[in-house]
Amino acid sequence: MARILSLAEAVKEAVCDGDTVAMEGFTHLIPHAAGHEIIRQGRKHLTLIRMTPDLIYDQLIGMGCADKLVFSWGGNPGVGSLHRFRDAVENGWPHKLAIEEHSHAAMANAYEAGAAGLPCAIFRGYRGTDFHKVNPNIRSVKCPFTGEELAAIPAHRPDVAVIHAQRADKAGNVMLEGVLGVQKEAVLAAKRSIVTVEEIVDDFGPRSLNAVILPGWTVGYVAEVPGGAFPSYAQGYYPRNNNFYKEWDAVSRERDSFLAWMKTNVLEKGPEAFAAHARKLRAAAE
Amino acid sequence: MARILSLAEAVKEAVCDGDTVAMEGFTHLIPHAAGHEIIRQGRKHLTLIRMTPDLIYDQLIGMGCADKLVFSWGGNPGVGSLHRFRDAVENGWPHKLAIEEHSHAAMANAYEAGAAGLPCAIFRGYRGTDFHKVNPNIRSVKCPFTGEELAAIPAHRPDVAVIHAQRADKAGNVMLEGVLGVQKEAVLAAKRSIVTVEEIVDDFGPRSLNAVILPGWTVGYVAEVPGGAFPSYAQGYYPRNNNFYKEWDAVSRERDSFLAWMKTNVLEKGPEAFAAHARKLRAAAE
Amino acid sequence: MTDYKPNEMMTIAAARALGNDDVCFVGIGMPSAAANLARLSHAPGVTLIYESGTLATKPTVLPLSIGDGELCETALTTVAVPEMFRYWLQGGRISIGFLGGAQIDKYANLNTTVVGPYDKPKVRLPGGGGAPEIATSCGEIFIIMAQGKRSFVEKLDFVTSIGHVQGGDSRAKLGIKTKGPTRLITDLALFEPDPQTKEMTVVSIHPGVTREQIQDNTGWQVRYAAKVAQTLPPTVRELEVLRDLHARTARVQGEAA
Amino acid sequence: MTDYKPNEMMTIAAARALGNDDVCFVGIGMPSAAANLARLSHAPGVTLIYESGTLATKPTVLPLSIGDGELCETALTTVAVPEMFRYWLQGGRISIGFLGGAQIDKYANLNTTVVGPYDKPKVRLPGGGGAPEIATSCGEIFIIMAQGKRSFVEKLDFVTSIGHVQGGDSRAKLGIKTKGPTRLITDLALFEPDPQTKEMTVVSIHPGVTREQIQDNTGWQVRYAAKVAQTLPPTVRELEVLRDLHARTARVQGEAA
Repeated sequence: MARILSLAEAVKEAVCDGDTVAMEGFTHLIPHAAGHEIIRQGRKHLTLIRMTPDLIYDQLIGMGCADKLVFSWGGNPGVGSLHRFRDAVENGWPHKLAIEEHSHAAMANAYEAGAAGLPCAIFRGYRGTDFHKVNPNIRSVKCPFTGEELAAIPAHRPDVAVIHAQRADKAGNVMLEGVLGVQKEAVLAAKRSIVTVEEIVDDFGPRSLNAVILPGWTVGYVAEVPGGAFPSYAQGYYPRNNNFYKEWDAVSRERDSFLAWMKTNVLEKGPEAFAAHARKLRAAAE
Repeated sequence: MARILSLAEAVKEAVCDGDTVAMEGFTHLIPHAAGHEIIRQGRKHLTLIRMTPDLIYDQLIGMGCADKLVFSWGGNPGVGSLHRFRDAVENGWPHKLAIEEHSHAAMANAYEAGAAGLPCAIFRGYRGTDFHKVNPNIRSVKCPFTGEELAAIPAHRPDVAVIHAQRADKAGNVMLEGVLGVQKEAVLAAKRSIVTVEEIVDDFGPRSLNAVILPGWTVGYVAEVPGGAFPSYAQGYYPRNNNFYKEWDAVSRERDSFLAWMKTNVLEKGPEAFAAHARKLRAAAE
Repeated sequence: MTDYKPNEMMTIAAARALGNDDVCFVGIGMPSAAANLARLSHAPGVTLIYESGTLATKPTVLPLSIGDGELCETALTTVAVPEMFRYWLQGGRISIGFLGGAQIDKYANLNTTVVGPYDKPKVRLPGGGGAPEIATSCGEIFIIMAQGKRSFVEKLDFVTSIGHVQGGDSRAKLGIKTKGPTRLITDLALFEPDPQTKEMTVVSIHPGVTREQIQDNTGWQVRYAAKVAQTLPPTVRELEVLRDLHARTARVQGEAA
Repeated sequence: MTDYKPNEMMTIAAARALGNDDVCFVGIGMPSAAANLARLSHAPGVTLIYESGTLATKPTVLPLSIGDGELCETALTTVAVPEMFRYWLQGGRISIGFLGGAQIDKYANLNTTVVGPYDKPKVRLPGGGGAPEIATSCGEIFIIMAQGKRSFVEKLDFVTSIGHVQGGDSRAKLGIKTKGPTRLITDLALFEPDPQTKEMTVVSIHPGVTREQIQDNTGWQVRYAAKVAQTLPPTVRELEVLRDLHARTARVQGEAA
């Protein structure tokens, strides 16, 4: 059953050094506040899984939290490179980063298989490409009816999944809407989970009969962190801060400017700092 | 792109003798009006796919439309036997019915694989049972990572899928809500499709961002048939007529009473007969 | 003592086995009555899932089918059927599954497929439905069945879903990690698997039932646990809640017609 | 003739290739501008899908990312990402996919993974994202890329997504039934695959561009079709709609900050 805790407590209980951690959110609802908390608590030797590593993992990688990255697209969407990710892969700074590289289709299928309790996923993918030459986790299976060779990949079964959602109720049921990404699958595939939410409500009230909900008994920890997806967005709450993404390019380009930014904005702050973004943006949208 | 036609025209264009037809609806939104139309148009030698054959296939089987049934549970829910299905399997009346028998999990996975364009589905199923002794379409695949044997079944790829939904708009987009069953998968897995709906609206209006919708370009034919799911139900329109299910037990028990009922209620009627059920029930619910 | 029917004893005994933290995959009929009785009495927090996709549903009346509108309207949410079988059942998120059948053997394997040969059946039954995977994916299985020589048989005509297979460690040897049938609740007694042989063994006899009656209604030599209890009779409260539920159901189903 | 930039010619040439009945998988940047230009001009019925799960979306401004709120709010509906890749892309429901890359070869294979050796990259690029399966699952592929010797190369450092593989029937021999890249739209010209060799071949040259310019910006010996057309320059209307779209986008993105 879901426990409602502070973000600091939830990270303390759920995330251990050496864990495999999937922080998901496909452009929308990226759990940035939780990422900062993991950095502040100094977790090390993490294997990070994420389709689009994005700013959130650029920060974790640059701060030395990760030993390995499992991913499918490592860029700053619409802007360019993830400089900390590149610095780690190209120059081994702050230390060597192992990578396991997939396509989006493979990653999505691997989460789906994890949620479905299967050891692997099969799909029609990777044909003719070089991926299998650099990733031994890309294998194949022969369809026992048609003989067709299908790509096979192991299911994602992270130790911890971390997501951000719009709302939870007091029983720890979590409701998401809009761009859904692979968040539901990531939580169901993981052994433990942390869900940060914009707000905890008494009752979800009227909603679609098929609303996307993670029942409380499938969720580990719920923490209320308004604005916790900033600079990504929470549909119905605040828009994506596209300028932040553009500015990150300059901030992250050099090691010094990156470290200075992280000190001021992460190490010396707490999750409550995100509330300002939520408030500010919500007001602006009105 | 979806074409909006009368049910009679849609069945005439989409369903041919010898076709493999999947008429889906899991308790909810069962396309009974379309079933009657197929019977009236005298289609023969059909292979019928459906998780829960139910009254709709009891009628098609009893009227001699089907050569083969692919299914996972053939009963009258909460009531008992499907007498026409049993008469066909046990006594070959009106003629011999070939059966291919699965579990619900297998059928659901087979539709999912069909919608996903895969030749087969893998899942953890059938372990220790006798199904594979009577169904050569149950095979296995070895996980290339763990060595685990998983059940494999061919994807469903029907010639035609037939479903009933609450609403379509004028562009042929189809919206479903409530108990969703495998209808979306059945339509996406099929080469052609017919969707009967309670009503065709100008615009769906405000709805969940993640409303379950089949876009018009994935749908073949749309026909407005109010009450077309009777005696099953359409969430938001009319409830299930449980008494009809109970009474079907007596109607269908003997060949004569069955044929008499079909003559009066199907052969001598048209799809418009269903509107009465919709109206009556909608009024009763108010 | 209040007067009650054997079916009521059976339903109530099954309901008692459910707790607040259970996530229960419910079938139609007796399991549905038992699960909702538990929810409406001692286990208000029990989570009920029907294979139509309704998660955490709280019907006020018993559904006739597994996907009645009532189940959907009172659910936390409703998912599509492929998701139900993949994420929820196969994903290992259900602690207890209820099953029943036309035939059961002493290792609690079940047949709901055919009586007689498969190709020339004496009775063609509905088939497996969700059972083959419910039997192996749920944490444990409760079986509810009225006893009789035609249903409690030495050998099944078809294995639709497995219990303890051939006993001992034969289930685990198939690579299955779930417990399988931990309780068999009948109109006469409660059975549990023997820890070693896994044969279903009487651990409690319902009030007024004799061992002779049990044997007369079982197609194999019935075994008894070292200590056999007497089942507590239904309490006034249990009967009241169960009968209210049935009365409410009859009223609503009459009205809807 | 109206004044325009090579990038505008490229975007407009790509937009012209889309029709009302197309279902188009759109990436961010030039493809997004081209697809929305088509929708706002000659092909109002074109269906746009972004890999974030937004089906039939009609953004009024160009999104910076593939999953901006604007895409979701104006979509017919939004599905989860696993469904997007399984039912929609792999399911064969997309007629046209747009791709680009850091490197392309003469058979329109693409590299968006690394420049230099994989284990010791000179430049670590973002990686494949949706491309490996877009390239094989969409009915056909349009590639948009500005030309240059560092991007139009003889040999890719990594094959992230395939075009016509090694030409001839080598793509079909992999069991792939889709057409692959049918158009390569650059800032200088339009290429189409030669029917036999499948080498990308110039079929149309943009106004004011010379063959010498094309060769100077291509790392292989460029081939030309028997008949090479001159690309129609952007019309006033095309430029107006495209520039309006960019201006609206800049305004909204400025405001949101």
